[in-house]
Amino acid sequence: MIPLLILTPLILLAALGAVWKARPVHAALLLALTLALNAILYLVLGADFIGLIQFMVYVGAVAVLIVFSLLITRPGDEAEEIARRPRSLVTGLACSLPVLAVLLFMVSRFETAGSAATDARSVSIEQLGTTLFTTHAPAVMAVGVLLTAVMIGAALFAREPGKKTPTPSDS
Amino acid sequence: MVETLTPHLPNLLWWVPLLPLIAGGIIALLPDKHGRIASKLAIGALFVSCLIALAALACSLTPKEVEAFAPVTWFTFGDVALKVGLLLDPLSASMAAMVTFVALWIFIYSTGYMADEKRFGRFFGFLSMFCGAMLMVVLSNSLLLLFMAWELVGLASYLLIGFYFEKPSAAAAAQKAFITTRVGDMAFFLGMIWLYSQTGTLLFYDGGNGLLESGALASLAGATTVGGLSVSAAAGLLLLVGAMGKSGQVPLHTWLPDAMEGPTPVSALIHAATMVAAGVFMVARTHPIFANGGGLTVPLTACAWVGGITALYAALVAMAQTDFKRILAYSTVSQLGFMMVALGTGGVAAGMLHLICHAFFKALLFLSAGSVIHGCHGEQDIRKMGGLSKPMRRTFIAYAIGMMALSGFPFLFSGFWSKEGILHSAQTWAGGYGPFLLAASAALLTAFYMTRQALLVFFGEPRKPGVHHPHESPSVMLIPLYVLAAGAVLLSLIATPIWPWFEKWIEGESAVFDGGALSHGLGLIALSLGIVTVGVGASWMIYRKPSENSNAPDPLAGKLGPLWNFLERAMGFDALYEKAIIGPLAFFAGGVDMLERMLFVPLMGMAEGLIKGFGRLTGATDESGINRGFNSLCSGLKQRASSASRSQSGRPQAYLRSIGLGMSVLLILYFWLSAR
Amino acid sequence: MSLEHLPRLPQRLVEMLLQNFGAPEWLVLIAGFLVAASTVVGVFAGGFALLSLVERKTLARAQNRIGPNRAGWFGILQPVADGIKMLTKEDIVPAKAEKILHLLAPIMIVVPAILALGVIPYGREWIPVPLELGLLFFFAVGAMTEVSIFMAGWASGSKFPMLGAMRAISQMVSYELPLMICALGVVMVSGTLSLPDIVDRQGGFHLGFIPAWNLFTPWGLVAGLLFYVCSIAEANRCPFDLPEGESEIVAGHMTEYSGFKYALFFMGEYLGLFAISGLGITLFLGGWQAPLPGLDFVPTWIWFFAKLCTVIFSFLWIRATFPRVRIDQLMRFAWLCMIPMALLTLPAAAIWHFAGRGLLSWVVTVPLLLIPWVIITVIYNKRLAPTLRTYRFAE
Amino acid sequence: MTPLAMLLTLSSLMFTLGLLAVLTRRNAILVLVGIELMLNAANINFIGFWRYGPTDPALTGPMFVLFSIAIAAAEAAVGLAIILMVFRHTRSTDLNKLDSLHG
Repeated sequence: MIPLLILTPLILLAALGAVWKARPVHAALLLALTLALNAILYLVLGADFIGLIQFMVYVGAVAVLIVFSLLITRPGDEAEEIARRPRSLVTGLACSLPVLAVLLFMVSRFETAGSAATDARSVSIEQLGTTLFTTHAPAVMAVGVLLTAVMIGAALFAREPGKKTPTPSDS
Repeated sequence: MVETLTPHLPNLLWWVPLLPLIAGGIIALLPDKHGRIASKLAIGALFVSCLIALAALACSLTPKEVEAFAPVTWFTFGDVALKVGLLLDPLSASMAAMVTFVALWIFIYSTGYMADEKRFGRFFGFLSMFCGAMLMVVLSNSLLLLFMAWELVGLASYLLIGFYFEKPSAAAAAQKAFITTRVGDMAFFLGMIWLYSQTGTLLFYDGGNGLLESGALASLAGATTVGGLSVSAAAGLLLLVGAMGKSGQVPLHTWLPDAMEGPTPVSALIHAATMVAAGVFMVARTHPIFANGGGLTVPLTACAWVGGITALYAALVAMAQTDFKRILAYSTVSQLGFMMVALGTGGVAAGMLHLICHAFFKALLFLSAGSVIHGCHGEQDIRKMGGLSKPMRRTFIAYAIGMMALSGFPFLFSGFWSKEGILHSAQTWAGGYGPFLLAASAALLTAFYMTRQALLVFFGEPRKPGVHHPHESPSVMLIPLYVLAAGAVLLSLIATPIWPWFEKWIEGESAVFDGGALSHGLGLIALSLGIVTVGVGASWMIYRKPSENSNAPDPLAGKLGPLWNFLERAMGFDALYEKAIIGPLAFFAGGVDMLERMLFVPLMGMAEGLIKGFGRLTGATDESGINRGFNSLCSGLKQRASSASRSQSGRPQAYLRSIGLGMSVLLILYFWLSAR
Repeated sequence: MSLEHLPRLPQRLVEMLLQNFGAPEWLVLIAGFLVAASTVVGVFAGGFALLSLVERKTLARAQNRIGPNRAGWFGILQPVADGIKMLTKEDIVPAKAEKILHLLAPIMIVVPAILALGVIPYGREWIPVPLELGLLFFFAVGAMTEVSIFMAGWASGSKFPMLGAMRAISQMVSYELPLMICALGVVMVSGTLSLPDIVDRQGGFHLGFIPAWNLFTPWGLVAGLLFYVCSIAEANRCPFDLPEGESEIVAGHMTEYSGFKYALFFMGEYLGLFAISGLGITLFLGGWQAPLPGLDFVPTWIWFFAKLCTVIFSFLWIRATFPRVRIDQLMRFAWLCMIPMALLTLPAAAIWHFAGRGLLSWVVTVPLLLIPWVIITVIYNKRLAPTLRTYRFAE
Repeated sequence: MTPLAMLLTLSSLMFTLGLLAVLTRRNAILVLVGIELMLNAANINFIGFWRYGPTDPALTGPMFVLFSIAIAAAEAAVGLAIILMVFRHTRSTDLNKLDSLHG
């Protein structure tokens, strides 16, 4: 419970920063921080494997990817972003606050229904692997196909249109 | 060999339809530039399935029980399992062998005929699919599977007829074929559903539980429906309508002559082996339903009469046509009528014999027509040909064999014997002489118009010298011609009354050589001879000396006057449909259109549009008024629309926000309401 | 207490001391952990100091120079002198820099390296943190390095650091993939993600004298070689030291750093080198296992460090020998040669695992790996090899 | 407040923050950041229910998160590739400028 009490505000602060920071790179780095804290949260909750995977994939890959795209696209000045903020914030809050209200309402309802097993629980890698390749084997295959397709698709997208891959003699 | 093969047949037989279908699928994935590979693939697949079909034929030669392979449960809903399977009996074995054999030679011919075609590979893909679907029709042991394959045949025919889709006429012909057969298919579908609801099965043979076996037939005959018809008769009629659509019987025949807009090998395939044969085959396959109850059943009577009328009608129309392929197309309609007469009056055997013989010589005729057209650089008008027998001697010989087989030249040619068989069964039919007379006169006319065509195309002097330099076709196109010609001649061996092997085999008996059988039908043979002689002779008298001028009217045109024009326009069926069906439809559509405008315009607050709408009501023919009204309606709409479309900002987040707001409102509303 | 337990001595001492003074249990535990961690950090910080000297000496020998020889005997005090110089230098932060990130970046480069060092088993008795998911942990913290390099490059607010960071990230991402795939083969055969267990599985000897290390299997040989190449690239060392190629982009992401922060970068890099070499030794070279039978009397951690020294020395040798590659050659090499070969080791490892480790596996896996290897080599040499560059205006 | 309720609250807040980013950020890449936040908020729920809910031998919670991570990685790769392509065409990743579909 104590680690949760420490982690929760940290995660929320980092997430708020990721949403609020006007400078895109800051937002992306704060996202990485949020995700890393999330990974720690998973570790605390006993899902070691998931936590480490989360760290590897999100911090090591997704966040780096986002940062990298930011570097390539070089987003413009944040002054305009800040200037436009009040207006967009009104509509944004108008949409998201009711969602939050509904979610919190449901959470409170859920709690009155009440169910809490508090025994420590952890998942061993062996158990996870066995389940993954028996119960969820079709899903694993589907994800494999998906990832292959994504790899090919992303490579196709990212290729300069109408241009061959450069050969050394081109340069 | 037969003994060793038989146990493997259930597995092998699936490959007969599947191989061409798979080949078609693979070709569909090939880029167009690999046309040569596609053609080799298609021919190879069909060759293998031809071998299997011939092996199956060999296995089914010994008379035995019907062999049904229904091993596959397709799907299950509730506790009802829908099974599909294949069937091997003399009927399907002979059809499968014929289809694969004839189609194989048509494929080979196509490699020569379509050599310059840009979409060469695609063509073979379609052909393969066409053939595979037809084979599925032939071998299916389930009415449902048959129907599915039947629709696939329809689709493939649509694609092939519209193969030159840049040509508006081809595109129109393809649509026409598709829509016209759809009318028949609807009836077929209804009949199928009715049969299923009555018997609970769609398998033909299923160890006593099948649709065509005594139990189901008895229940079909027992139930009656409107007008005292038994269900089997009613369902049979519906199936007959389906077959009429597919096999081009009056009045659903109009698509068939137009279908020759496709490349010539396609016409050959449609007219000979696959498409139109499907209808006749379906009637033959479900013949027990038609004949259910014994005696002179309603569907059989209908079948005979429809066939007879079609035969005579098409023969009459064919007399007055000038397009090489169109004449052949109408002759196909006419011959299909013969088959229907045979099925209606005599039974499966006579009809199937004619179907198979016809497949050979009609494929032959179409392919030689293709060869002639190919040689004349695309010219199709027989009035502009003439004298081709010299430059295209080899094509001419092949054509002559096919033409003589079709006109029923005595003794040597299969067409004579099969037609004779039909006339025989029509003559002895208990339901009257009507179909017999119709068929006999159609036979006479057949001889007449085929002679006319032959004379105009191959004899006399070239009527447009200097324009064409007719040349002989390459041997890849000629060899199929001769193979089919040999078939057209040799088939007569198994079809004579002396040794009616084929008919007995289909009926499950063994044939005996009976020289005396000839004498029983001697009168009829004499009649056939007379018919052919009169037909050919009359044609010879009239067309012996064709006019030098290619634009001169036909010699008969003067004598027949307006009747000739009537025939030339195919008795106005197309025009009739134009007026009777399309006209009202267009009128109705116009009405709907008008209604919409009348409702729409006031809604948009366009007083001007309202006035124009009234103006359109009063002066419906005023073209300019309509146009202007429409334009102003459009511009008014555009103004309103552009102001309305300003809300469509094109920004994803704006949309997201609206969605979010809407969701929020809904949620709040929901909670508010549920809280109350 | 034998020599085997020597590295744990400080920890034991502190624990005993605290227990004597009646400290609570949790304090003893935490203090023990802290001391164990500082042992590792201390050892490798010393190793870093030593390596910086050895590297310079080795390079000097290779280049026919003498190398540092002023501070102390044969220059042995050179690292100390360097350290004092770095610590006393002015810490310059560029005006356009992001101050906080600029400060955080060097720290965040050292932290994951130390964390990674914590899970490696150095000896039979010397395993700082025996994690069940050690290998995964190693890669997970390794993933952080990229973010910190990016932070360094971006926070400097300058052109060369940015370019260097981009190069470094693309290089590390590209080579991380074959690195992990090679490690996966070991995981498949060992059936565990725990590094001590992986070392245990490599105990024993074939034919009485060939150690049963993963390197001495067909797939392990290929995977080990690929791992070796990848680890050079991951550690940003020559010939893959493009991110800091001083002839092109000054010093890459470290350009705008000076003083102690610069030293931290160096430290992070060398610690990373130790960590990745240690992982390679654990995965393929049998960890702390002795190379020959009958050498068990030597403490196991000595074997580990002997192997570590050998591997590190090979890195130095390579640095002295090979010229730097170009960035496009580097990337192409990763995606067209390394990844396909690395992927092939997976089926080979699977066959090895399931078909037993007898003759059959050899017959199947050797061609499975050898033939693609030859094909890729031939193709690479024919079509993709770096060609002579011609400069139009250079004559 | 039970730990589970706390996790659920955390995930609700994080989801809302992600939604806010999606709705208000102008840079397409930062919209993607918001989407990642929302995905992670959902993942927290899965882990929370697995940890504090009834025992589940199929490990649905962690499994779902595992697949969700895999799919998130795929989504990020494709999403960023698309954004880069858009950027190559329009030299901008500003969503407000990408309104060529406007009425």
